[in-house]
Amino acid sequence: MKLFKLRGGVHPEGWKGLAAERAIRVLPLPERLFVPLQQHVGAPAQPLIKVGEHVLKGQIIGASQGFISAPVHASTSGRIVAIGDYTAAHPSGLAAPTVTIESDGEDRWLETDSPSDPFSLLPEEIAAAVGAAGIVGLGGATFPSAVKLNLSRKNNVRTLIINGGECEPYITCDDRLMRERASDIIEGVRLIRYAVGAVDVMVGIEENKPAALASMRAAAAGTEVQVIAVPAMYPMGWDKQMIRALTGREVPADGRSADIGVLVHNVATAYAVRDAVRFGRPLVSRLVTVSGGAVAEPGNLEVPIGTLVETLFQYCGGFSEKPARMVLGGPMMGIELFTAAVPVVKGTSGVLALTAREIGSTQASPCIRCSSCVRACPVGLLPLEMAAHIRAGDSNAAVSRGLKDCIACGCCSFVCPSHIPLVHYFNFAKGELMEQERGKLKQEATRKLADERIARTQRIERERQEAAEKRKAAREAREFAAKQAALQTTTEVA
Amino acid sequence: MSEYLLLLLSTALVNNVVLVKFLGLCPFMGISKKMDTALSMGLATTFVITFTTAGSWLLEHWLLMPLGIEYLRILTYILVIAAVVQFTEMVIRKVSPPLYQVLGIYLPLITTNCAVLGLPLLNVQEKSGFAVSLIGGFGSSVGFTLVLVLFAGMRERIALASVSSTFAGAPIAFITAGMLALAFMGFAGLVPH
Amino acid sequence: MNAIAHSPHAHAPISVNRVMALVMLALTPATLFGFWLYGWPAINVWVMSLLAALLGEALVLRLQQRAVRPVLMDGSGLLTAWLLALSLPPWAPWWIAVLGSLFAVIISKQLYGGLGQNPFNPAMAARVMLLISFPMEMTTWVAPAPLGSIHAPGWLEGLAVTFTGSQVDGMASASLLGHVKTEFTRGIGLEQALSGYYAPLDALLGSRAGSLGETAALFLLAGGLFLMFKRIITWHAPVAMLIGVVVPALIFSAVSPAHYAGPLYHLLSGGLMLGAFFIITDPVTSPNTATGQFIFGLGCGLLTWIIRTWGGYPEGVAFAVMLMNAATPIIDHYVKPRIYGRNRKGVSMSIEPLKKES
Amino acid sequence: MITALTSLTILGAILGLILGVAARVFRVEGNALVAELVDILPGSQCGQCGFPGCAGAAQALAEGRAPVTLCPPGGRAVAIALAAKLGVDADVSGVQDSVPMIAEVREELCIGCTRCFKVCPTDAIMGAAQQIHSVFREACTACGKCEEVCPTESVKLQPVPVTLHAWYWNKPVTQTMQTVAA
Repeated sequence: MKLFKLRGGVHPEGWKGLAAERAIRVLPLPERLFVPLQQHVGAPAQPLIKVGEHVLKGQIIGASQGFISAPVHASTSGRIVAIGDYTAAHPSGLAAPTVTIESDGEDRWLETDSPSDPFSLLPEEIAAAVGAAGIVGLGGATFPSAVKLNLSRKNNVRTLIINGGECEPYITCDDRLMRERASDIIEGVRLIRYAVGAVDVMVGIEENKPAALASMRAAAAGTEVQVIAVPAMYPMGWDKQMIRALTGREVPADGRSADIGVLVHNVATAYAVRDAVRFGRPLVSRLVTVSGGAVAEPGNLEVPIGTLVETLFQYCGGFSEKPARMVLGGPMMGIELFTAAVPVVKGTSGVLALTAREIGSTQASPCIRCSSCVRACPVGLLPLEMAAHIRAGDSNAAVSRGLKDCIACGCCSFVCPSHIPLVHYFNFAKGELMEQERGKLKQEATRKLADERIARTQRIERERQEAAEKRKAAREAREFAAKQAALQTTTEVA
Repeated sequence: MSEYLLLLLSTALVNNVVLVKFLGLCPFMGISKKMDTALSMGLATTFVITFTTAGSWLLEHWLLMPLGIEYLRILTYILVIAAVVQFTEMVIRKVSPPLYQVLGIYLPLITTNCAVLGLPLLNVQEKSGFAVSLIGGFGSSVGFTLVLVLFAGMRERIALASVSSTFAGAPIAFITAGMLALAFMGFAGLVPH
Repeated sequence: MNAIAHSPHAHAPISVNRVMALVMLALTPATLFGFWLYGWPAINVWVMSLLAALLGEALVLRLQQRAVRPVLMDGSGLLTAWLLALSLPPWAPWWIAVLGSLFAVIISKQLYGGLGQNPFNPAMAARVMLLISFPMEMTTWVAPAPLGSIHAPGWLEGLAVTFTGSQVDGMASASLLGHVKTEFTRGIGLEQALSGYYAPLDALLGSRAGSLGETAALFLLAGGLFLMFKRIITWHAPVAMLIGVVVPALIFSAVSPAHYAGPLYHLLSGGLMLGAFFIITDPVTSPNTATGQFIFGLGCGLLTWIIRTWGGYPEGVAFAVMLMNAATPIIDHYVKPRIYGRNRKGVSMSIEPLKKES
Repeated sequence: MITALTSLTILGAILGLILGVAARVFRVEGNALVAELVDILPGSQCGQCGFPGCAGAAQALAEGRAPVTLCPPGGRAVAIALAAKLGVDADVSGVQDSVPMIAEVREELCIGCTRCFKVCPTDAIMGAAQQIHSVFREACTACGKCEEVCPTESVKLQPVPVTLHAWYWNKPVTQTMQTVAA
C-alpha cells in the first residue's frame, strides 16, 4: 500500500521500552474512586445519584446533557460518599464537580441484557449503545464517540481509519492493547464499520511496533480490515496526520474529517465499543501507562476511572528517585501535575514521573530565527513569528498567522535550540482570545439589554405622559361637566 | 531604449532619492511602520511625482519660459503639486476610507515632501527633456517606494525586537536607515554617467 | 509552589551554543589554512577581531545592565567577529579589525537588542562600513607567503605589520577581482587581464592574494557540507546563491567571452564560498521557509554577479547580502508555508458534499 | 507683472475647476466612521469615559478629541479595536485589563430599596421593593452605578472568581536577562 508524504514532525527519544515489554496488569481495586462529571469535550454530565446511595459497577451516575456530551458511570460498586468539587486533572489545579465512591469491595456489575449477535442490531442502535456507554475518544481528544458515529453515518463516510499511531514517547497502552487483545479490537472495528456503513477500513500502526502490527494483522486476516504500517514519527497519532498518510487527503481547516468521507477512531475506542455493544458494559476502566525514569517498575495497568494517580505510582513500586516532574499524558502534550492526588479520567493514556535528565534544559534564550520550528510544524505554521507577536502583546497578529490552526503538538518547542516555550505562548494567546471572545459576546448581550431598557424607560415615560394627559383631559371634562351641571342647577334654582 | 532603462535603474537604485539624495525623508520615517501602508503611500507618491514632473515640465517649457517668468517657478510648481495631491486625496478617500484614515496627515503632507518639489527642480537644473524628466521622476518614485517598503518590513521586525529603551523608536530606525544606505552604496558605479 | 510547566516535557538535545560551536568548527580548517598562507599578521588580525568583539559586547551589556556572561557564552559574538576577520585583508592594520568588530557587535547587533534581532548580518554590515570608510586599507592585499617560506614575516615582523602598519617590500598585490576591475577600467580585455594572473587550480586551493578566509574555496565548501550533514544549515540558500552567480556568468561569458568572465572564475574568487555557506545561512537575517531561503540565496547570487560585473566595487558579496537582508522581511511576508487544510492563501479547502452512494 | 498675474490666475482657475469637478465625482457621503466606532464600544452607555454615552464617545473619537484608551469597561480589547479602526498607533500596553469584576449583593446588608435596580443600565439586578436583590451575572458590566447609589454598601464590585472553564495559561515569563550577573 502506498503511503502519502507527510510534512514536519519530529523524532523524540521514544523511551517505549520502559513499559512496552511488560504484560498488562490489573490494578487492585482502590478504596475510593473520584469520578469527575466532565471527562469529555462538551457539556458536563448531570449527577443522577444522591450522597449515601449505593451504586453498582456500570450504573449511570451522571446523565448526558445536550447534543455534545457523554454520561458517566460508576467504576465499581459501592456507596456514594460525596458529590462536590475535587481537584481536577488540569494545569490550573482548580476543582471540578466530582462524585466520590467508596468501594464495597465486591466490584459487582449492574445486570444488563446484551444481544447474542451485535451485528443483528441496527446501525442506529449501535451508536445509541456507544453513547449510553459513555465512550469518548480514548486517544486523548475525549470527543463523544456516538456523536462522531451519527455524524459520519449521515455524511455517508466511506473510509474508516483506526488510529494505532501512538507517537507520544513513553506511552505504550495502545501498543500493549493491540498485542494482547487484537481480536477484540478488530471486532470493535468491524462494529464501528457496520454502524457507519463505511466501505474501506484501515488500521494505521507505526512501524516501530512490529509486535502490535503482527498480532493485529493476524487478527484481521480474513476480515475487511486492512492493517497498514505507517512511518514512526511524532505526531503520527494526530488524526489528520493519519488521514493524510493513509488517504493523501487533507481535512479542510473549517471542516471535519467526515467532510472528506473519513471517520477516525482510536484503537482503544474500538476496544471499548466492542465491550459496550457486545456486553452492554459502559466505559468504567482503561489502560494507563505508568512510566518515566523515576518510576521503579514501569508498566501498563488496567485502571478503574477515578483512581488517583498516586495509587498508580504506589502500585508500580513507588519512585526510584525523586521525580523532577509528574506528567499526566505523554511528555509532548501532557500536563504537569503538582499533586498526584488527581483522578485518572477517560482521556488519561499515561502518567509519568520524569527525572530532570529526561526533561532536558528549560532555560530559554533569545530566538535565533533558525526556523527549526517551521520545519518541524506538521501544520505548516510559523511558530517563531506567532510567538514573537504574542510576546509583543499582539495576539491578533498571531491569529492572522494561523494560531487557530495550531494543534499544540509541541514539535516546535521540542526542537527549539533556544528552548523557547512556544506552545505555552500559543495556549496563552488562545486563552486570551477566548476570553476576549466571551467578553464580546457578553458585550453584545448587555448592549441589547441596555437598548431594551432604554426603550422600556422611554415607553414607560411616554405612557405615563399619555396617562397624565388622559387624566387631565378627563379631569377637565369632569370639571366642565360639573360646571355645566352647576350652571344648570343655578338656572334651575333661579 | 536601453538608455531609458538605464535611467530608470539609475534613478531607482543608484541615485536613490531617499538614500543617496536624502529627499523625502519625512514620509520615509513617518509612514514606514507597516508594510501595507508603506506600499500604499509609495504608490500614492509615485502617482503624484510622476504627474507633477510631467506637469511642471510642461508649465516650465510652455508657460514660464515663453513668458519669461521663471522667477515664479517654485510658486507654480507648488500650485501643481498641491492640486495633484488634493486630487489623490479625494480619490483615496473615496476608494479606500481605511487607507485614508491610516495615511492621515501624511497624505496632504505629500505636498511638502521635498522629493516632489525637488525632482522637477533638478530636472530644470539638468535641462532634461520631457521623456527624461518623466522617466526620471517615475524611476525616482519607484526607488522611493522600494526603500519605503524595504524599510517598513525591517521596522515591523524591529518593532518586535527588545531594543533597549534608549534606542527604541526613532533612533534605531535612523540607524537602520543608515545601514540600508550602506547597502545601497553597493549600487554605486552601476550605471556610468 | 513552582509555576506549572507547560508541555512539552521533553526536549531535543540541541542548544544555541552547540549550533555556534559547530559553525566555528566548520570554519576552523579554512581559517587555519588562511593562517598558514598569510602568516603572523593574519593571526593577529583574527585575534584582534575576536578580542574586540568580546570586550565590546561586554561593555554594551554592562551599560544596559544586562547579564554579561550568558550572552558572551552563547558564542554568537565570537562567530560574528570570526566571519568578519575572514573577510578582511590578512595584513590589515589592527584598528581595522577592532573598528569592524565593534561596529558589528555593538551597532549592528546589540543596539537591536542582541542575538536574533538584528536585521542585517553584523559581519557583512561591518565589512561594508569598513570598505566604504577605508577603501585604501580594505583593498590592500598581499601575495601569499606561507608560514616558514622565505618571504613570510616572523612573529615580531608580523606584529609590526599589524600594529605599526609597516609593509614588507614586494608583498603588495591585487586580489583577482580587483585586478580584473582595474584592468577593465584601463580598457584592457578580460583574456589579457587574466593571463598569467588566474589559474583555477590556484584559486581552488587558495594560494593567491585575497582576504584571510576567502581564498580556501575547497575548505569552505567542506565546512559547508559538514554543516549540512549536521543539519545546522539546509542546502537551499547556498545552492541558490551559487546558481545565482553561475547561471548569468555562463550565459554572458558564452555570448561575449571577452567582456564577461566564466562561472568558474566567479565561483572560486572573492567571498562567494564564504558567503554562500557561512554568511547567507545565518538564520537571523535570512527568511524562515525553504522557498524563502532559496529566493534569498538566488537574490544574493544575482546581486553579487551584477555588482562584480557592472558595479563600481570589485566584490559584491557583502553588498548583496545586506541588500537581501533588507528584503528578508518582505520575502517572509509573501512566502509562507501552506497550512494544513488550507490553500496557499490561507482559505480553508472547500467542503464538498459527498455524493450519495446508490 | 501683468503676465505673471494673469498666467497664475488662469492656472489657478483651471486647476480649481478640475478639483471642483473631482470633488463632485469623488464625493464621500456622510461619516460612516462614527457608526462603526459605536459598534466597537460596549454600548452600555455607562458614561465612565466622560462623554454622554457611547455615541458621544464615538463622535469624540472620530474627531480626535479622545484617546482610543478612553473606555474602561472595554479594556484592552476595545482599545486595540479602536486603534485599528482609526489607524492610529496607540500605546495600549499601558491599558491593563483591570481584573474582570462583577457586582455582588451582600444579602445581610441589603434592605431592598430598589435604588440599584433602578440605575442598572442593563437590567442586571433583579428583585422588588422590600426584597433582597440579586445580580444576574451574565448581564452585569461592572459599571459601578449600583455601588454608587447603594445606601448600605451592600452592592460591591468583586473580582469574578476564576473557573475551570475560564482559566487559561499565563503569559510565559521571558528570560530577557535584565539583571546584572552577580
